[in-house]
Amino acid sequence: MDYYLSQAINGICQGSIYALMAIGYSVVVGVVGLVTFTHGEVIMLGAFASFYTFQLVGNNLIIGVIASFLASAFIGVFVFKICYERFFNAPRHISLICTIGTSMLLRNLAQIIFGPNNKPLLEVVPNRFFGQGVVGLTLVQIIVIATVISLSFLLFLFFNRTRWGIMLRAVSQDKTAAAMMGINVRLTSLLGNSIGCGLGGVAGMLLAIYYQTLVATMGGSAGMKAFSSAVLGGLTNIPSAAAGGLCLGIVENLGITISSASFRDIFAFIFLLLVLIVKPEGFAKKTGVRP
Amino acid sequence: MTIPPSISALFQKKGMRISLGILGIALLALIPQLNLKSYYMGVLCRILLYTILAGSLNVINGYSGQFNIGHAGFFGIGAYTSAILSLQLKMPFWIALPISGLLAMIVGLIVALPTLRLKGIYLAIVTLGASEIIRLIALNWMSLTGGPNGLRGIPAPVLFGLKFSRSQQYYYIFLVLSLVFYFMTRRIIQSRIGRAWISIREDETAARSLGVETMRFKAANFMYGAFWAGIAGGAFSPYFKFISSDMFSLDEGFNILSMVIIGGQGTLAGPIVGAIIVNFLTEFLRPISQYRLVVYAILIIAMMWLRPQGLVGVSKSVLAERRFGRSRRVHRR
Amino acid sequence: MILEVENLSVNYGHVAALSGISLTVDQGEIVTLIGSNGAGKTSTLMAISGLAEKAGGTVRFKGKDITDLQPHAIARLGICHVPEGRHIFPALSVKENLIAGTVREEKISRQEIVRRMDEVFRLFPRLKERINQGGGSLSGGEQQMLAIARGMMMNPDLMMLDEPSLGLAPIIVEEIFDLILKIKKAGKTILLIEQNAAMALQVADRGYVLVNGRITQQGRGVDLLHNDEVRRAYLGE
Amino acid sequence: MACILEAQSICKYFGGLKAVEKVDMQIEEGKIFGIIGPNGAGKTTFFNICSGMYRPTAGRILFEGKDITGMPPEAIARLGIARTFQNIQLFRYMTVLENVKIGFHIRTRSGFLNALVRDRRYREEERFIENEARAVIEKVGLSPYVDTLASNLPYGLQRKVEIARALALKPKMLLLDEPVAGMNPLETRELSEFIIRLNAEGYTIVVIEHDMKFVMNTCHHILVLNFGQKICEGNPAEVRRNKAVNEAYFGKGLVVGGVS
Amino acid sequence: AAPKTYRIGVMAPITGTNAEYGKGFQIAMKMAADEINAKGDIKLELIFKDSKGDPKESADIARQYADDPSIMAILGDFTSSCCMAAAPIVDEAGLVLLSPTASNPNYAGMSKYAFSIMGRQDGEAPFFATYLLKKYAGAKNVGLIWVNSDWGKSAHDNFVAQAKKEGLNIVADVNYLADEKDFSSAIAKLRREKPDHIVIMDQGLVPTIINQIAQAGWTDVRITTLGPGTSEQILNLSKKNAEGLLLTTPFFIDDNNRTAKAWADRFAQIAGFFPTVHPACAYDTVYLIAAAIRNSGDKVTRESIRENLQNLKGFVGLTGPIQFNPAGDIFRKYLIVAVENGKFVRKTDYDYAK
Ligand SMILES: Nc1ncnc2c1ncn2[C@@H]1O[C@H](COP(=O)(O)OP(=O)(O)OP(=O)(O)O)[C@@H](O)[C@H]1O
Ligand SMILES: Nc1ncnc2c1ncn2[C@@H]1O[C@H](COP(=O)(O)OP(=O)(O)OP(=O)(O)O)[C@@H](O)[C@H]1O
Ligand SMILES: [Mg+2]
Ligand SMILES: [Mg+2]
Repeated sequence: MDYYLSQAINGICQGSIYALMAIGYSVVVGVVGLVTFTHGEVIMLGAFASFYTFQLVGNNLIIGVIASFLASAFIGVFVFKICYERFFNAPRHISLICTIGTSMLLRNLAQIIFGPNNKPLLEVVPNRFFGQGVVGLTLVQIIVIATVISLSFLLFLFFNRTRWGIMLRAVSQDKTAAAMMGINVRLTSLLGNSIGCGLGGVAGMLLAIYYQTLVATMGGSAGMKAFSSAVLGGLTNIPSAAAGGLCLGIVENLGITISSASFRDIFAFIFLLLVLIVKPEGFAKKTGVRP
Repeated sequence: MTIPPSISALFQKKGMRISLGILGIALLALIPQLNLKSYYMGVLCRILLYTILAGSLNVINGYSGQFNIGHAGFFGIGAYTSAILSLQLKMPFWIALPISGLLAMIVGLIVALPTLRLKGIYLAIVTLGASEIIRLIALNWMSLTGGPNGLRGIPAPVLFGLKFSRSQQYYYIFLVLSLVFYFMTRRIIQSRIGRAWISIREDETAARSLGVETMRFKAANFMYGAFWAGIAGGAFSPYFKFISSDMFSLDEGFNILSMVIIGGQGTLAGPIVGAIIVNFLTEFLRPISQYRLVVYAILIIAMMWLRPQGLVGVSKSVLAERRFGRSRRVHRR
Repeated sequence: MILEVENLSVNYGHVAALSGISLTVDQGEIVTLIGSNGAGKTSTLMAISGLAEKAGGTVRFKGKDITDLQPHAIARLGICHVPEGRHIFPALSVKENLIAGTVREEKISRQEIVRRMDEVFRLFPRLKERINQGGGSLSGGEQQMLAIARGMMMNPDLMMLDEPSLGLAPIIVEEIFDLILKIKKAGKTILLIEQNAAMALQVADRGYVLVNGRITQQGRGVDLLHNDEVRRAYLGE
Repeated sequence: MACILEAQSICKYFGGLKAVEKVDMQIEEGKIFGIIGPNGAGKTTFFNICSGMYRPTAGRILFEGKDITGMPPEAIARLGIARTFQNIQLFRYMTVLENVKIGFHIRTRSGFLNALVRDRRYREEERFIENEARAVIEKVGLSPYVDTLASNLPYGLQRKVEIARALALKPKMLLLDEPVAGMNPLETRELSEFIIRLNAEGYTIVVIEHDMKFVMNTCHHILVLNFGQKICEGNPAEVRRNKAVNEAYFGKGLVVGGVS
Repeated sequence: AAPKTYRIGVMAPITGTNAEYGKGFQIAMKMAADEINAKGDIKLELIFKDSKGDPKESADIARQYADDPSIMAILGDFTSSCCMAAAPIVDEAGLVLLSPTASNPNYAGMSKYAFSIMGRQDGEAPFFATYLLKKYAGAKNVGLIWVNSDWGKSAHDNFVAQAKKEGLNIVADVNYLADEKDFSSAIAKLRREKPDHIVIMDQGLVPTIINQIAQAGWTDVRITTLGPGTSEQILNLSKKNAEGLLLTTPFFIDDNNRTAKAWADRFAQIAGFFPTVHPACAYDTVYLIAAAIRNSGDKVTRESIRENLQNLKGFVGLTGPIQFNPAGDIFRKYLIVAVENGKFVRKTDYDYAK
């Protein structure tokens, strides 16, 4: 029994990491209205920003958060200029290819600049263990889970209860109409994209702290998990995306429990497929569509 | 890229078109007689291979407007099928090849059936997942696929005692296959079936209201694309003689996708141009070693900036605004 | 004069949609543009609100040159454009769509938003019933109501309405025209496009007739209404 | 006269919203049938049910006596019901001719093999499509625009392309959703005449419209919906006299104005 | 007379996920070539081409080298799949392909021109089972966690076969894919079966797994690893979590082994990170080719290089003695090493197995 409980906890912890990455992803898609393949690299750069910050000023979590947020938000501006701004009125596959290109660009530049090897990120958060025997959580895990819950709650309020949030969502749905309402479309979506990327950066930092290591190529699988989780959540709905990440983590770990870790992604994708067959647009309730 | 009217007029005459086509094919067939180095022949073979891969992806993404980004999976199915058939059952290549295509087609159907209701990015992620699942199965099914060790020693095709082993010889197999692909696809695109695919791309609701069985045609479209990816894979493994699951990764899928889009989605010539350009870039940039992918990425982005419609002019509809927010109801009135 | 348009031209590729039209709208006036399909009415509004590229000419609003301003900057000056094709935010609820109409004013109190919303709901009770429904799932006419309502939420000085009665039931159309008169009474200005030229000319102070991107006639609403040529061409008589 | 389409207490709910509630109706073959009602009354939803876009929450739809409830749109189109959309849904980046050609999909059947070898059937069918498509275009008066991109056409002509495309199916019944919205009175009158002409050729036609002048002049029989329910049915004169309809729909009668 | 120059083609993943190793190849091989050229009897010119870790590209590069008559031999590639894609081509062209790291047991046998010096796992894994676990550590119940790659698979299979012979009790056996990040589930699975020793079979991910075992608060188990050798990465990335780790290695850099230590320091200076076993092998391949060229005498041909490589005797490289078996692989000798006080400490000698 303890064993299954501990596996469930493992699933929840990993799911929270996915959720964290998916939140930023959802913000980006929800504001820009275009799908991105650069989010993994944004996450990776956030991790590196915090890594160098910790080296410079010591292991200060708050400063790390600020640094990774700012660095990734800045990258967000870059991504916006390259991949989105020009292509708002173009079919979406064009900006999609641009994001694939940008991801390749950032990953390889990072590899050249930061070096291709793994870097350690140890003891930023003390390895304290709460619980008994196999059933329990470490401090990092608690921090991650708390961040996910509070972020999805706050962002949900922000996007659904404030005029700013409505503005950001409006921009992604109809840029012409948004302009007619007096919304500065470029600036707003730039800002929204940067916020989403900044959140991705923070996720990157926590990811690196959680696994105690970072490397320039970590973005690939991170981005894919963020993407899958966000799709599960209907892409633009933040709490649903977080739930999507959580489910994915739990399903994967359950799958590993009954078979082998090599099958992790098989379980993930089959679960995704099953959900999409039943609900073609993910968990989120879809609004505003009719034939 | 604009063709002078006098030349394009030449192409309009049917007789002229046919004779130019025959001339072109003859020239292509003569290339191996130039005694090019096997390296150049290797690059040519690769370009021809990708012509089929990009072309078949284009049938799916460019003509029916579905969004497949996991084409590498079908490629892998074909490659493993022909490898396994020829290694374990000693089946001749010429029988194994069509079976590779058919199997990829069946898998295409299995992927397509439950996902026909999905659109856009939701379909994309399912194809991506399917591609990964296929790769992971190849990686884990030790007894059949050799697991992580891959399959080696795949025998070269033999026809009337002639062995197609070196790239100079294998070139002809790839050439014939890509020509067959091109002409078949051309005819189908111009037919009632092609029209139905295009109508689905343009407006699925309207197509249904006109009696187009969108589910059937989308499935058929997916299967057709998968079939040719399988054929490409089936021809690939005896050429390469060794295959392993990491050859059919997601990056390979993205690679094929970028050929289609760089060349120009929704045109027959686009994927050909895309395959040439991308493979050429890969080779051309190799000397700058660690900066290679940086420059490659910049070039891809630059191409999207300068010619978002792809290098070959695209039918306008592919450029139609089809944004994520799908605001069908708020079109012009 | 609240709006002055001088020599405005608009091209789409090689097609000239507008070739040098000039018109003026006075404070507190209702002005209507009439013309057959493709005459360039919509293009005029799009050019004024900065959504269509101008090939030439100038536009002044309250004396300020707005020719080269961005669309959002123009909207912020107090021009509201209720567009052809509605342009509802499909995944925002009715309420959110309405709130989106207020974002041009940075400092607006919650009470004021509620007050305007009540006003709008009095006019279109239908929308109140649908308040939490996604904009995109409304019926055609409901969407049209929402587009107008959202425009009203902007509380603009100049309201440009592009075929506001499109797809609306007769009883609602009447209310729209009542509304137009009411807005005018409140001292606001309206630039109106209507297919139903008879109705439009009845409420309008002045009207312009557009043919192939050129203004061919102008005058008081009632005068145009009784003009034989106009009657033949646009009233179907 | 034979009844071509019959609705038996059709209901359609969206969550708690009753968009269509227990509607019964019978459409007679060879008539022009009008559906009117306030905005959001459920008219388009009813069309969507008839054409298979929606599955009704309850009730049955019979077409020529055959139960077509819940059939997919493409199957219903095959049976002979064609429709146009309230929001024009053309293949916007195809020419008028290409648009209409797709309308012939169900009247032809060549498949992969025919296309590959271009056999006789294929060639004959292609010729048939080409000729017929041009004939249909001619009939709606779009001949000058065969090779124009649909999205470049003025609005009124786009409506006609949609009608032409629907006619290509050679349907037994034609559903038109607000065909004259956005047209001026002159164009409205032309379209009305065109519809009457089509009807004379034997098409059964159902129209939804808010333009009363058009409805009263064109339709033989009118059904009025409000809040998803049928409130009145009858010929134009009867409907105009009905008090409930006047209150819910016509208002003071300003707009109905010059009905003649 | 001036020394003759020989051109050697190198293919390595200089970009892509394996760039870390490609870069290590580049640096180590260049170091070796510079040393040889400084001696002056022969001159080697290395040509580097990036394969990105993509077998299709490796094949093209091999073809390019094969076409160029001035290329005498090929060094590389990093992964087995890349090498195996190139093997048929070098076989046809009669050109040596010497891989520092290809560990797929099938690779070297694909052609008489294909060589590898990684040391096959049918050598190390049985040694590990018998000497490290059984004899040295006295293990009874072992848990296995291994990477599902060609290398990991063959290490695992060879290990399991030997462990059965030795009567070791394998209580848990889990594998994962090379890009895995989160091992918590796999660790929980191992932990449930209460092994006294766990064997991690991987190269790059060993530190991550060690850290996650520590993070799970699992302390009553001895960790051993097969694969990474005395990689500094383990000490850097795992710090005190690595204390007590046991492993086998064919070569060992400590203060007693001056040349190796000096080499590692020099490498770290250039690369910015400490070498693993892979660059050390890459370094040795250059010396191997040089030796084969020297042994060819006056007439150096592609074929003579192959023959002299195959028959090379008494060669001792950085990574220990190297001699090819008929297939073109080598059998190596191994040491047992432990981590104590943040350092690798040699626990046994090469002749321990005797
Ligand atoms: N995006 C466009 N691209 C090309 N031509 C266009 C475009 N938009 C409008 N046009 C053309 O410009 C001309 C003017 O169009 P506009 O929409 O302004 O007319 P309108 O008077 O509003 O007509 P309607 O009654 O249909 O609304 C028409 O000929 C139209 O076909
Ligand atoms: N998919 C949907 N989800 C939720 N509500 C819907 C959906 N489709 C329609 N409705 C609602 O059902 C009601 C009927 O809509 P319908 O489109 O049938 O109206 P209509 O009679 O055609 O009106 P109009 O004259 O304005 O076009 C409307 O109130 C609409 O908001
Ligand atoms: Mg207009
Ligand atoms: Mg309607």
